[in-house]
Amino acid sequence: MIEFDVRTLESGVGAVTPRGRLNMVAARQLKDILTTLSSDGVHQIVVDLAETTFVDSSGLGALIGGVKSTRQMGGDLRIVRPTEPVLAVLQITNLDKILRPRDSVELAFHE
Amino acid sequence: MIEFDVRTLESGVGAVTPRGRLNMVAARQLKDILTTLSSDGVHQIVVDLAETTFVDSSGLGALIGGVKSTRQMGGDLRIVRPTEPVLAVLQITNLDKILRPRDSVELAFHE
Amino acid sequence: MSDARMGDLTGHLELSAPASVESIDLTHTLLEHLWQQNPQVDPACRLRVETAAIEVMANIVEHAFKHDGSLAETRGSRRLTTTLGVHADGVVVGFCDDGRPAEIDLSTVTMPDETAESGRGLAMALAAVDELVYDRRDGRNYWSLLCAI
Amino acid sequence: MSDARMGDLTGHLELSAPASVESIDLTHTLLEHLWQQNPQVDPACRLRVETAAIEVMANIVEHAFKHDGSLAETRGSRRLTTTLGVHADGVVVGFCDDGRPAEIDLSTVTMPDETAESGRGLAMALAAVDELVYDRRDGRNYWSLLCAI
Ligand SMILES: Nc1ncnc2c1ncn2[C@@H]1O[C@H](COP(=O)(O)OP(=O)(O)O)[C@@H](O)[C@H]1O
Ligand SMILES: Nc1ncnc2c1ncn2[C@@H]1O[C@H](COP(=O)(O)OP(=O)(O)O)[C@@H](O)[C@H]1O
Repeated sequence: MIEFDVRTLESGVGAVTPRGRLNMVAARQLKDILTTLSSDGVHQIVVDLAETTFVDSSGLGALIGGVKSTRQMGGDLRIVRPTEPVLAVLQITNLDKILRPRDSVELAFHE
Repeated sequence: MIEFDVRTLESGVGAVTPRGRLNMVAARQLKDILTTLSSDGVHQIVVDLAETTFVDSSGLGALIGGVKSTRQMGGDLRIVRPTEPVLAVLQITNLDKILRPRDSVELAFHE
Repeated sequence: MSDARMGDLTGHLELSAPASVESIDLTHTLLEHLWQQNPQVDPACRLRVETAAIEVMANIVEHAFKHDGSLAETRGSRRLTTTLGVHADGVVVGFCDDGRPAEIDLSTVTMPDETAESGRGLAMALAAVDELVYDRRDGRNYWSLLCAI
Repeated sequence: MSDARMGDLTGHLELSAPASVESIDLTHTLLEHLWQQNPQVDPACRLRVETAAIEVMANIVEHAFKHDGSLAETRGSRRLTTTLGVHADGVVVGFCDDGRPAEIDLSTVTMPDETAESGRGLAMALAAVDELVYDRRDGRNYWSLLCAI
Protein backbone atom coordinates (compact mmCIF):
# COMPACT_ATOMS: atom_id res chain seq x y z
CA MET A 1 0.00 0.00 0.00
CA ILE A 2 1.08 3.55 -0.66
CA GLU A 3 0.12 7.05 0.33
CA PHE A 4 1.29 10.24 -1.29
CA ASP A 5 1.83 13.56 0.36
CA VAL A 6 1.90 16.45 -2.14
CA ARG A 7 2.68 20.07 -1.23
CA THR A 8 4.22 23.18 -2.72
CA LEU A 9 7.17 24.79 -0.97
CA GLU A 10 7.41 28.59 -0.56
CA SER A 11 10.04 28.54 -3.30
CA GLY A 12 7.40 27.18 -5.70
CA VAL A 13 9.02 23.75 -5.80
CA GLY A 14 6.56 20.85 -5.74
CA ALA A 15 7.31 18.22 -3.07
CA VAL A 16 5.96 14.68 -3.34
CA THR A 17 6.41 12.13 -0.55
CA PRO A 18 5.45 8.52 -1.35
CA ARG A 19 4.94 6.52 1.84
CA GLY A 20 5.10 2.77 1.26
CA ARG A 21 5.90 0.67 -1.79
CA LEU A 22 6.38 2.38 -5.13
CA ASN A 23 5.17 -0.52 -7.27
CA MET A 24 2.95 -0.68 -10.36
CA VAL A 25 -0.23 0.55 -8.65
CA ALA A 26 1.69 3.34 -6.95
CA ALA A 27 3.57 4.28 -10.14
CA ARG A 28 0.27 5.01 -11.88
CA GLN A 29 -0.71 7.31 -9.05
CA LEU A 30 2.69 9.01 -9.08
CA LYS A 31 2.41 9.62 -12.83
CA ASP A 32 -0.98 11.28 -12.29
CA ILE A 33 0.44 13.47 -9.53
CA LEU A 34 3.37 14.54 -11.71
CA THR A 35 1.02 15.31 -14.62
CA THR A 36 -1.18 17.45 -12.38
CA LEU A 37 1.82 19.36 -11.03
CA SER A 38 3.00 19.97 -14.59
CA SER A 39 -0.38 21.28 -15.73
CA ASP A 40 -0.35 23.57 -12.67
CA GLY A 41 2.92 24.98 -14.02
CA VAL A 42 5.14 23.30 -11.42
CA HIS A 43 8.29 22.10 -13.19
CA GLN A 44 10.67 21.88 -10.26
CA ILE A 45 9.75 18.78 -8.33
CA VAL A 46 11.35 17.06 -5.36
CA VAL A 47 10.41 13.47 -4.59
CA ASP A 48 11.21 12.64 -0.97
CA LEU A 49 12.00 8.92 -0.81
CA ALA A 50 12.71 8.76 2.93
CA GLU A 51 9.53 6.74 3.50
CA THR A 52 9.57 4.76 0.25
CA THR A 53 10.32 1.21 1.33
CA PHE A 54 10.52 -0.34 -2.13
CA VAL A 55 10.68 0.71 -5.77
CA ASP A 56 10.18 -1.41 -8.88
CA SER A 57 10.74 -0.76 -12.59
CA SER A 58 7.40 0.99 -13.01
CA GLY A 59 8.17 3.30 -10.08
CA LEU A 60 11.55 4.07 -11.65
CA GLY A 61 9.79 4.61 -14.99
CA ALA A 62 7.47 7.17 -13.42
CA LEU A 63 10.43 9.02 -11.90
CA ILE A 64 12.37 9.01 -15.20
CA GLY A 65 9.23 10.20 -16.99
CA GLY A 66 9.08 13.07 -14.52
CA VAL A 67 12.74 13.94 -15.07
CA LYS A 68 12.19 14.08 -18.82
CA SER A 69 8.98 16.10 -18.80
CA THR A 70 10.20 18.66 -16.24
CA ARG A 71 13.49 19.15 -18.09
CA GLN A 72 11.57 19.80 -21.31
CA MET A 73 10.00 22.75 -19.48
CA GLY A 74 13.33 23.97 -18.16
CA GLY A 75 12.82 22.40 -14.74
CA ASP A 76 13.90 19.16 -13.13
CA LEU A 77 12.78 16.31 -10.90
CA ARG A 78 15.16 15.48 -8.06
CA ILE A 79 15.04 12.79 -5.43
CA VAL A 80 16.07 13.14 -1.81
CA ARG A 81 16.91 10.79 1.03
CA PRO A 82 16.34 7.40 -0.65
CA THR A 83 16.07 4.48 1.78
CA GLU A 84 18.67 1.74 1.55
CA PRO A 85 16.60 -0.63 -0.65
CA VAL A 86 15.69 2.19 -3.03
CA LEU A 87 19.32 3.31 -3.29
CA ALA A 88 20.40 -0.28 -4.02
CA VAL A 89 17.87 -0.48 -6.87
CA LEU A 90 19.01 2.87 -8.31
CA GLN A 91 22.54 1.50 -8.36
CA ILE A 92 21.85 -1.83 -10.10
CA THR A 93 19.81 0.01 -12.75
CA ASN A 94 22.52 2.68 -13.27
CA LEU A 95 19.99 5.39 -12.47
CA ASP A 96 21.97 6.97 -9.65
CA LYS A 97 23.27 9.63 -12.02
CA ILE A 98 20.04 10.78 -13.71
CA LEU A 99 18.40 10.40 -10.29
CA ARG A 100 21.27 11.57 -8.09
CA PRO A 101 20.09 11.59 -4.46
CA ARG A 102 20.11 14.97 -2.66
CA ASP A 103 20.14 15.55 1.06
CA SER A 104 17.01 17.55 1.80
CA VAL A 105 13.74 18.63 0.26
CA GLU A 106 14.50 22.31 0.95
CA LEU A 107 17.99 22.27 -0.56
CA ALA A 108 17.41 19.95 -3.52
CA PHE A 109 17.22 22.92 -5.89
CA HIS A 110 19.88 25.01 -4.13
CA GLU A 111 22.93 22.85 -4.54
CA MET B 1 0.78 -7.48 13.45
CA ILE B 2 0.80 -5.92 16.86
CA GLU B 3 3.03 -3.71 18.97
CA PHE B 4 2.69 -3.05 22.66
CA ASP B 5 3.59 0.09 24.48
CA VAL B 6 4.03 -0.47 28.23
CA ARG B 7 4.67 2.30 30.76
CA THR B 8 4.00 3.16 34.38
CA LEU B 9 2.10 6.33 35.22
CA GLU B 10 3.19 8.62 38.07
CA SER B 11 0.28 7.24 40.07
CA GLY B 12 1.86 3.78 39.85
CA VAL B 13 -0.80 2.54 37.45
CA GLY B 14 0.52 0.36 34.64
CA ALA B 15 -0.58 1.44 31.16
CA VAL B 16 -0.52 -0.97 28.21
CA THR B 17 -1.30 0.17 24.67
CA PRO B 18 -1.74 -2.58 22.06
CA ARG B 19 -1.36 -1.17 18.55
CA GLY B 20 -2.84 -3.42 15.90
CA ARG B 21 -4.82 -6.64 16.07
CA LEU B 22 -5.29 -8.33 19.42
CA ASN B 23 -5.50 -11.89 18.08
CA MET B 24 -4.04 -15.18 19.31
CA VAL B 25 -0.38 -14.26 18.76
CA ALA B 26 -0.94 -10.88 20.39
CA ALA B 27 -2.94 -12.37 23.29
CA ARG B 28 0.05 -14.49 24.27
CA GLN B 29 2.23 -11.40 24.34
CA LEU B 30 -0.37 -9.47 26.33
CA LYS B 31 -0.57 -12.28 28.90
CA ASP B 32 3.21 -12.14 29.33
CA ILE B 33 3.10 -8.37 29.77
CA LEU B 34 0.36 -8.63 32.40
CA THR B 35 2.28 -11.37 34.25
CA THR B 36 5.42 -9.24 34.29
CA LEU B 37 3.50 -6.21 35.61
CA SER B 38 1.98 -8.40 38.33
CA SER B 39 5.35 -9.78 39.42
CA ASP B 40 6.61 -6.17 39.52
CA GLY B 41 3.82 -5.50 42.01
CA VAL B 42 1.65 -3.49 39.59
CA HIS B 43 -1.98 -4.48 40.18
CA GLN B 44 -3.74 -1.44 38.79
CA ILE B 45 -3.56 -1.72 35.01
CA VAL B 46 -5.09 0.35 32.24
CA VAL B 47 -5.27 -1.10 28.75
CA ASP B 48 -5.66 1.66 26.18
CA LEU B 49 -7.58 0.22 23.23
CA ALA B 50 -7.62 3.37 21.12
CA GLU B 51 -5.25 1.80 18.59
CA THR B 52 -6.51 -1.77 18.85
CA THR B 53 -8.18 -2.41 15.52
CA PHE B 54 -9.50 -5.89 16.28
CA VAL B 55 -9.93 -8.26 19.20
CA ASP B 56 -10.72 -11.97 19.16
CA SER B 57 -11.69 -14.44 21.90
CA SER B 58 -8.09 -15.03 22.94
CA GLY B 59 -7.52 -11.29 23.28
CA LEU B 60 -10.67 -11.05 25.38
CA GLY B 61 -9.45 -14.05 27.41
CA ALA B 62 -6.16 -12.29 28.15
CA LEU B 63 -8.04 -9.17 29.31
CA ILE B 64 -10.43 -11.20 31.52
CA GLY B 65 -7.44 -13.08 32.94
CA GLY B 66 -5.91 -9.72 33.82
CA VAL B 67 -9.13 -8.53 35.48
CA LYS B 68 -9.24 -11.66 37.64
CA SER B 69 -5.57 -11.71 38.67
CA THR B 70 -5.40 -7.99 39.49
CA ARG B 71 -8.64 -8.17 41.52
CA GLN B 72 -7.20 -11.07 43.52
CA MET B 73 -4.44 -8.67 44.57
CA GLY B 74 -6.89 -5.91 45.42
CA GLY B 75 -6.35 -4.09 42.14
CA ASP B 76 -8.14 -4.03 38.79
CA LEU B 77 -7.64 -4.02 35.03
CA ARG B 78 -9.61 -1.35 33.20
CA ILE B 79 -9.95 -0.60 29.52
CA VAL B 80 -10.14 2.82 27.93
CA ARG B 81 -11.21 4.23 24.57
CA PRO B 82 -12.08 1.02 22.70
CA THR B 83 -12.36 1.45 18.93
CA GLU B 84 -15.71 0.76 17.30
CA PRO B 85 -14.96 -2.86 16.28
CA VAL B 86 -13.61 -3.68 19.74
CA LEU B 87 -16.65 -2.14 21.44
CA ALA B 88 -18.97 -4.14 19.16
CA VAL B 89 -17.20 -7.37 20.15
CA LEU B 90 -17.41 -6.50 23.87
CA GLN B 91 -21.14 -6.06 23.42
CA ILE B 92 -21.90 -9.32 21.60
CA THR B 93 -19.88 -11.22 24.21
CA ASN B 94 -21.59 -9.44 27.14
CA LEU B 95 -18.22 -8.30 28.42
CA ASP B 96 -19.03 -4.59 28.45
CA LYS B 97 -19.77 -4.77 32.18
CA ILE B 98 -16.70 -6.60 33.47
CA LEU B 99 -14.70 -4.59 30.93
CA ARG B 100 -16.59 -1.28 31.15
CA PRO B 101 -14.85 1.26 28.90
CA ARG B 102 -13.43 4.39 30.60
CA ASP B 103 -12.60 7.67 28.96
CA SER B 104 -8.92 8.23 29.60
CA VAL B 105 -5.80 6.44 30.75
CA GLU B 106 -5.18 9.06 33.45
CA LEU B 107 -8.70 8.98 34.90
CA ALA B 108 -9.43 5.25 34.59
CA PHE B 109 -8.69 4.76 38.30
CA HIS B 110 -10.18 8.08 39.44
CA GLU B 111 -13.80 7.66 38.41
CA MET C 1 -12.72 -24.83 -0.68
CA SER C 2 -14.04 -27.63 -2.86
CA ASP C 3 -17.46 -26.18 -2.20
CA ALA C 4 -19.84 -25.49 -5.04
CA ARG C 5 -20.59 -22.18 -3.38
CA MET C 6 -17.16 -20.85 -4.32
CA GLY C 7 -17.77 -21.66 -8.00
CA ASP C 8 -19.40 -18.38 -8.98
CA LEU C 9 -17.05 -16.19 -7.02
CA THR C 10 -15.01 -13.91 -9.21
CA GLY C 11 -11.82 -12.55 -7.85
CA HIS C 12 -11.61 -14.85 -4.87
CA LEU C 13 -8.40 -15.47 -2.98
CA GLU C 14 -7.08 -18.84 -1.89
CA LEU C 15 -4.13 -19.27 0.44
CA SER C 16 -2.40 -22.45 1.49
CA ALA C 17 -0.15 -21.90 4.51
CA PRO C 18 1.18 -23.69 7.58
CA ALA C 19 -1.55 -24.28 10.16
CA SER C 20 0.20 -22.00 12.65
CA VAL C 21 -0.83 -19.04 14.76
CA GLU C 22 1.44 -16.86 12.64
CA SER C 23 -0.72 -17.57 9.59
CA ILE C 24 -3.75 -16.00 11.29
CA ASP C 25 -2.46 -12.52 10.52
CA LEU C 26 -2.14 -13.47 6.86
CA THR C 27 -5.81 -14.36 6.70
CA HIS C 28 -6.63 -11.03 8.27
CA THR C 29 -4.52 -9.26 5.64
CA LEU C 30 -6.29 -11.16 2.86
CA LEU C 31 -9.64 -10.07 4.29
CA GLU C 32 -8.50 -6.45 4.29
CA HIS C 33 -7.45 -6.84 0.66
CA LEU C 34 -10.90 -8.28 -0.11
CA TRP C 35 -12.58 -5.24 1.47
CA GLN C 36 -10.46 -2.92 -0.66
CA GLN C 37 -11.55 -4.77 -3.77
CA ASN C 38 -15.19 -4.86 -2.60
CA PRO C 39 -16.12 -1.50 -1.12
CA GLN C 40 -19.79 -2.52 -1.21
CA VAL C 41 -19.23 -4.66 1.89
CA ASP C 42 -20.09 -2.37 4.82
CA PRO C 43 -17.98 -2.05 8.00
CA ALA C 44 -20.42 -4.06 10.16
CA CYS C 45 -20.33 -7.01 7.76
CA ARG C 46 -16.54 -6.77 7.52
CA LEU C 47 -16.21 -7.06 11.27
CA ARG C 48 -18.65 -9.96 11.42
CA VAL C 49 -16.68 -11.87 8.80
CA GLU C 50 -13.33 -11.05 10.39
CA THR C 51 -14.55 -12.19 13.79
CA ALA C 52 -15.95 -15.49 12.58
CA ALA C 53 -13.05 -16.24 10.23
CA ILE C 54 -10.35 -15.52 12.79
CA GLU C 55 -12.14 -17.56 15.49
CA VAL C 56 -12.60 -20.56 13.23
CA MET C 57 -9.02 -20.38 12.02
CA ALA C 58 -7.69 -20.04 15.57
CA ASN C 59 -9.65 -23.15 16.54
CA ILE C 60 -8.25 -25.16 13.68
CA VAL C 61 -4.71 -24.08 14.49
CA GLU C 62 -5.21 -24.84 18.18
CA HIS C 63 -7.28 -27.99 18.13
CA ALA C 64 -7.18 -29.78 14.78
CA PHE C 65 -3.57 -30.95 15.12
CA LYS C 66 -3.46 -31.44 18.88
CA HIS C 67 -2.39 -35.09 19.04
CA ASP C 68 -0.06 -34.95 16.08
CA GLY C 69 3.24 -34.94 17.92
CA SER C 70 5.53 -32.02 18.52
CA LEU C 71 5.42 -28.92 16.40
CA ALA C 72 9.06 -29.41 15.41
CA GLU C 73 8.42 -32.89 14.02
CA THR C 74 5.50 -31.88 11.89
CA ARG C 75 6.55 -28.35 11.08
CA GLY C 76 5.33 -27.41 7.66
CA SER C 77 3.32 -30.54 7.10
CA ARG C 78 0.25 -29.24 8.92
CA ARG C 79 -1.41 -27.14 6.29
CA LEU C 80 -4.51 -25.02 6.11
CA THR C 81 -6.25 -23.68 3.02
CA THR C 82 -8.25 -20.48 3.31
CA THR C 83 -10.61 -19.34 0.56
CA LEU C 84 -12.22 -15.91 0.61
CA GLY C 85 -14.61 -14.28 -1.80
CA VAL C 86 -17.54 -11.96 -2.27
CA HIS C 87 -20.51 -12.85 -4.44
CA ALA C 88 -23.79 -11.09 -5.09
CA ASP C 89 -25.41 -12.32 -1.87
CA GLY C 90 -22.61 -12.19 0.61
CA VAL C 91 -19.11 -12.78 1.79
CA VAL C 92 -17.94 -16.39 1.92
CA VAL C 93 -14.91 -17.76 3.74
CA GLY C 94 -13.88 -21.42 3.73
CA PHE C 95 -11.19 -23.35 5.55
CA CYS C 96 -9.90 -26.81 4.77
CA ASP C 97 -7.43 -28.78 6.90
CA ASP C 98 -6.30 -32.38 7.15
CA GLY C 99 -6.23 -32.51 10.93
CA ARG C 100 -8.32 -34.72 13.18
CA PRO C 101 -12.12 -34.47 13.02
CA ALA C 102 -13.58 -31.69 15.17
CA GLU C 103 -15.64 -33.38 17.86
CA ILE C 104 -18.02 -30.55 18.13
CA ASP C 105 -21.75 -29.93 17.85
CA LEU C 106 -22.28 -26.35 16.75
CA SER C 107 -25.93 -26.46 17.80
CA THR C 108 -24.96 -26.80 21.47
CA VAL C 109 -22.44 -23.96 21.57
CA THR C 110 -23.29 -21.18 24.03
CA MET C 111 -21.54 -17.99 25.14
CA PRO C 112 -19.70 -18.68 28.42
CA ASP C 113 -20.14 -16.33 31.39
CA GLU C 114 -18.15 -13.15 31.68
CA THR C 115 -15.36 -14.53 33.88
CA ALA C 116 -14.41 -17.33 31.46
CA GLU C 117 -10.95 -16.94 29.95
CA SER C 118 -11.59 -19.33 27.05
CA GLY C 119 -14.34 -21.23 25.27
CA ARG C 120 -15.79 -18.09 23.71
CA GLY C 121 -14.52 -18.54 20.15
CA LEU C 122 -17.15 -20.63 18.41
CA ALA C 123 -19.99 -18.80 20.20
CA MET C 124 -18.60 -15.53 18.82
CA ALA C 125 -18.28 -16.99 15.34
CA LEU C 126 -21.86 -18.27 15.43
CA ALA C 127 -23.19 -14.96 16.74
CA ALA C 128 -21.30 -13.02 14.08
CA VAL C 129 -22.33 -14.59 10.79
CA ASP C 130 -25.49 -15.79 9.08
CA GLU C 131 -24.22 -19.27 8.37
CA LEU C 132 -21.42 -21.37 9.86
CA VAL C 133 -21.07 -24.94 8.66
CA TYR C 134 -18.63 -27.65 9.68
CA ASP C 135 -18.22 -30.70 7.50
CA ARG C 136 -15.91 -33.73 7.52
CA ARG C 137 -15.33 -35.21 4.04
CA ASP C 138 -12.60 -37.41 2.57
CA GLY C 139 -10.43 -37.21 5.65
CA ARG C 140 -10.52 -33.43 5.72
CA ASN C 141 -12.27 -30.78 7.78
CA TYR C 142 -14.25 -28.11 5.95
CA TRP C 143 -15.49 -25.01 7.67
CA SER C 144 -17.44 -22.41 5.77
CA LEU C 145 -19.14 -19.21 6.75
CA LEU C 146 -21.42 -16.77 5.02
CA CYS C 147 -22.27 -13.21 5.88
CA ALA C 148 -25.16 -11.89 3.78
CA ILE C 149 -24.82 -8.42 2.24
CA MET D 1 4.31 -24.30 -8.40
CA SER D 2 4.15 -27.89 -9.60
CA ASP D 3 7.90 -27.82 -9.46
CA ALA D 4 9.82 -30.55 -7.69
CA ARG D 5 11.93 -27.85 -6.11
CA MET D 6 9.03 -26.82 -3.89
CA GLY D 7 8.66 -30.36 -2.59
CA ASP D 8 11.08 -30.11 0.29
CA LEU D 9 10.00 -26.67 1.38
CA THR D 10 8.51 -26.64 4.82
CA GLY D 11 6.21 -23.83 5.72
CA HIS D 12 5.79 -22.50 2.21
CA LEU D 13 2.93 -20.22 1.20
CA GLU D 14 0.79 -20.57 -1.89
CA LEU D 15 -1.66 -17.93 -3.03
CA SER D 16 -4.12 -18.07 -5.87
CA ALA D 17 -5.49 -14.63 -6.73
CA PRO D 18 -6.78 -12.61 -9.68
CA ALA D 19 -3.98 -11.71 -12.10
CA SER D 20 -4.40 -8.01 -11.36
CA VAL D 21 -2.10 -5.18 -10.33
CA GLU D 22 -3.87 -5.08 -6.97
CA SER D 23 -2.64 -8.60 -6.21
CA ILE D 24 0.98 -7.46 -6.44
CA ASP D 25 0.79 -5.92 -2.97
CA LEU D 26 -0.48 -9.24 -1.61
CA THR D 27 2.62 -11.02 -2.89
CA HIS D 28 4.74 -8.38 -1.24
CA THR D 29 2.91 -8.94 2.05
CA LEU D 30 3.42 -12.71 1.77
CA LEU D 31 7.14 -12.11 1.25
CA GLU D 32 7.28 -9.96 4.38
CA HIS D 33 5.53 -12.74 6.29
CA LEU D 34 8.12 -15.19 4.95
CA TRP D 35 10.96 -12.97 6.22
CA GLN D 36 9.39 -12.85 9.66
CA GLN D 37 9.24 -16.62 9.72
CA ASN D 38 12.79 -16.92 8.35
CA PRO D 39 15.02 -14.38 10.07
CA GLN D 40 18.08 -16.18 8.64
CA VAL D 41 17.40 -14.54 5.26
CA ASP D 42 19.47 -11.33 5.29
CA PRO D 43 18.18 -7.92 4.14
CA ALA D 44 20.15 -7.97 0.89
CA CYS D 45 18.68 -11.32 -0.12
CA ARG D 46 15.20 -10.15 0.87
CA LEU D 47 15.47 -7.16 -1.43
CA ARG D 48 16.80 -9.28 -4.28
CA VAL D 49 13.88 -11.68 -3.99
CA GLU D 50 11.33 -8.88 -3.63
CA THR D 51 12.71 -7.11 -6.69
CA ALA D 52 12.70 -10.18 -8.92
CA ALA D 53 9.33 -11.48 -7.68
CA ILE D 54 7.53 -8.17 -8.06
CA GLU D 55 9.01 -7.59 -11.55
CA VAL D 56 8.04 -11.04 -12.78
CA MET D 57 4.56 -10.75 -11.32
CA ALA D 58 4.09 -7.27 -12.81
CA ASN D 59 5.05 -8.67 -16.21
CA ILE D 60 2.57 -11.51 -15.96
CA VAL D 61 -0.21 -9.14 -14.92
CA GLU D 62 0.66 -6.71 -17.72
CA HIS D 63 1.54 -8.98 -20.60
CA ALA D 64 0.27 -12.53 -20.15
CA PHE D 65 -3.39 -11.64 -20.65
CA LYS D 66 -2.99 -8.81 -23.14
CA HIS D 67 -5.15 -10.10 -25.98
CA ASP D 68 -7.79 -11.64 -23.78
CA GLY D 69 -10.52 -9.05 -24.22
CA SER D 70 -11.56 -6.37 -21.77
CA LEU D 71 -10.82 -6.62 -18.09
CA ALA D 72 -14.53 -6.44 -17.30
CA GLU D 73 -15.30 -9.49 -19.46
CA THR D 74 -12.64 -11.67 -17.96
CA ARG D 75 -12.59 -10.27 -14.46
CA GLY D 76 -11.81 -12.98 -11.99
CA SER D 77 -11.08 -15.65 -14.59
CA ARG D 78 -7.49 -14.55 -15.09
CA ARG D 79 -5.72 -16.18 -12.20
CA LEU D 80 -2.19 -16.32 -10.94
CA THR D 81 -0.69 -18.71 -8.41
CA THR D 82 2.27 -17.57 -6.36
CA THR D 83 4.35 -20.00 -4.30
CA LEU D 84 6.98 -18.80 -1.84
CA GLY D 85 9.29 -20.73 0.41
CA VAL D 86 12.69 -20.93 2.01
CA HIS D 87 14.77 -24.10 1.99
CA ALA D 88 18.27 -24.84 3.20
CA ASP D 89 19.94 -23.38 0.10
CA GLY D 90 17.83 -20.40 -0.68
CA VAL D 91 14.59 -18.57 -1.21
CA VAL D 92 12.36 -19.86 -3.98
CA VAL D 93 9.42 -18.06 -5.59
CA GLY D 94 7.27 -19.53 -8.34
CA PHE D 95 4.46 -18.13 -10.46
CA CYS D 96 1.98 -20.04 -12.59
CA ASP D 97 -0.57 -18.48 -14.94
CA ASP D 98 -2.76 -19.68 -17.79
CA GLY D 99 -2.18 -16.66 -20.01
CA ARG D 100 -0.58 -16.64 -23.43
CA PRO D 101 3.00 -17.87 -23.80
CA ALA D 102 5.66 -15.27 -23.03
CA GLU D 103 7.49 -14.60 -26.28
CA ILE D 104 10.67 -13.79 -24.56
CA ASP D 105 14.27 -14.93 -24.57
CA LEU D 106 15.75 -14.24 -21.15
CA SER D 107 19.30 -14.67 -22.48
CA THR D 108 18.93 -11.56 -24.65
CA VAL D 109 17.55 -9.24 -21.98
CA THR D 110 19.69 -6.17 -21.27
CA MET D 111 19.32 -3.15 -19.02
CA PRO D 112 17.98 -0.23 -21.12
CA ASP D 113 19.67 3.16 -20.97
CA GLU D 114 18.92 5.63 -18.22
CA THR D 115 16.28 7.63 -20.08
CA ALA D 116 14.05 4.62 -20.80
CA GLU D 117 10.68 4.73 -19.02
CA SER D 118 10.00 1.01 -19.42
CA GLY D 119 11.62 -2.26 -20.44
CA ARG D 120 13.69 -2.44 -17.27
CA GLY D 121 11.72 -5.11 -15.39
CA LEU D 122 13.18 -8.40 -16.58
CA ALA D 123 16.71 -7.00 -16.60
CA MET D 124 16.26 -6.04 -12.94
CA ALA D 125 14.87 -9.46 -12.09
CA LEU D 126 17.78 -11.20 -13.81
CA ALA D 127 20.32 -8.95 -12.12
CA ALA D 128 18.74 -9.51 -8.72
CA VAL D 129 18.59 -13.28 -8.30
CA ASP D 130 20.83 -16.29 -8.87
CA GLU D 131 18.37 -18.13 -11.06
CA LEU D 132 15.35 -17.06 -13.09
CA VAL D 133 13.65 -19.66 -15.24
CA TYR D 134 10.68 -19.38 -17.58
CA ASP D 135 8.92 -22.50 -18.73
CA ARG D 136 5.78 -23.22 -20.77
CA ARG D 137 4.13 -26.55 -19.90
CA ASP D 138 0.61 -27.93 -20.39
CA GLY D 139 -0.75 -24.61 -21.57
CA ARG D 140 0.57 -22.72 -18.57
CA ASN D 141 3.43 -20.35 -17.91
CA TYR D 142 5.81 -21.16 -15.07
CA TRP D 143 8.28 -18.65 -13.73
CA SER D 144 10.59 -19.54 -10.91
CA LEU D 145 13.39 -17.75 -9.19
CA LEU D 146 16.01 -18.71 -6.65
CA CYS D 147 18.12 -16.54 -4.40
CA ALA D 148 20.86 -18.52 -2.66
CA ILE D 149 21.41 -17.94 1.04
N1 LIG E 1 -11.22 -27.21 14.77
C1 LIG E 1 -11.44 -27.91 15.92
N2 LIG E 1 -11.04 -29.20 16.02
C2 LIG E 1 -11.25 -29.89 17.15
N3 LIG E 1 -11.89 -29.39 18.24
C3 LIG E 1 -12.30 -28.13 18.21
C4 LIG E 1 -12.11 -27.31 17.04
N4 LIG E 1 -12.64 -26.11 17.30
C5 LIG E 1 -13.13 -26.16 18.54
N5 LIG E 1 -12.94 -27.35 19.11
C6 LIG E 1 -13.37 -27.73 20.48
O1 LIG E 1 -14.40 -26.82 20.89
C7 LIG E 1 -14.08 -26.18 22.11
C8 LIG E 1 -14.62 -24.77 22.14
O2 LIG E 1 -13.94 -23.97 21.19
P1 LIG E 1 -13.94 -22.39 21.34
O3 LIG E 1 -15.35 -21.93 21.52
O4 LIG E 1 -13.24 -21.79 20.20
O5 LIG E 1 -13.13 -22.10 22.65
P2 LIG E 1 -11.56 -22.27 22.95
O6 LIG E 1 -10.86 -22.59 21.67
O7 LIG E 1 -11.21 -20.94 23.51
O8 LIG E 1 -11.51 -23.38 23.97
C9 LIG E 1 -12.57 -26.25 22.20
O9 LIG E 1 -12.08 -26.20 23.52
C10 LIG E 1 -12.27 -27.58 21.51
O10 LIG E 1 -12.37 -28.64 22.43
N1 LIG F 1 4.83 -12.58 -18.79
C1 LIG F 1 5.03 -12.08 -20.03
N2 LIG F 1 4.25 -12.49 -21.05
C2 LIG F 1 4.45 -12.00 -22.29
N3 LIG F 1 5.37 -11.07 -22.60
C3 LIG F 1 6.17 -10.62 -21.64
C4 LIG F 1 6.04 -11.09 -20.30
N4 LIG F 1 6.97 -10.47 -19.57
C5 LIG F 1 7.64 -9.65 -20.40
N5 LIG F 1 7.18 -9.72 -21.64
C6 LIG F 1 7.71 -8.94 -22.81
O1 LIG F 1 9.03 -8.52 -22.49
C7 LIG F 1 9.16 -7.10 -22.62
C8 LIG F 1 10.13 -6.57 -21.58
O2 LIG F 1 9.60 -6.71 -20.26
P1 LIG F 1 10.14 -5.83 -19.09
O3 LIG F 1 11.62 -5.92 -19.08
O4 LIG F 1 9.48 -6.21 -17.83
O5 LIG F 1 9.71 -4.36 -19.42
P2 LIG F 1 8.26 -3.68 -19.47
O6 LIG F 1 7.28 -4.63 -18.91
O7 LIG F 1 8.48 -2.45 -18.67
O8 LIG F 1 8.03 -3.40 -20.93
C9 LIG F 1 7.74 -6.58 -22.43
O9 LIG F 1 7.53 -5.34 -23.05
C10 LIG F 1 6.90 -7.69 -23.06
O10 LIG F 1 6.81 -7.51 -24.45
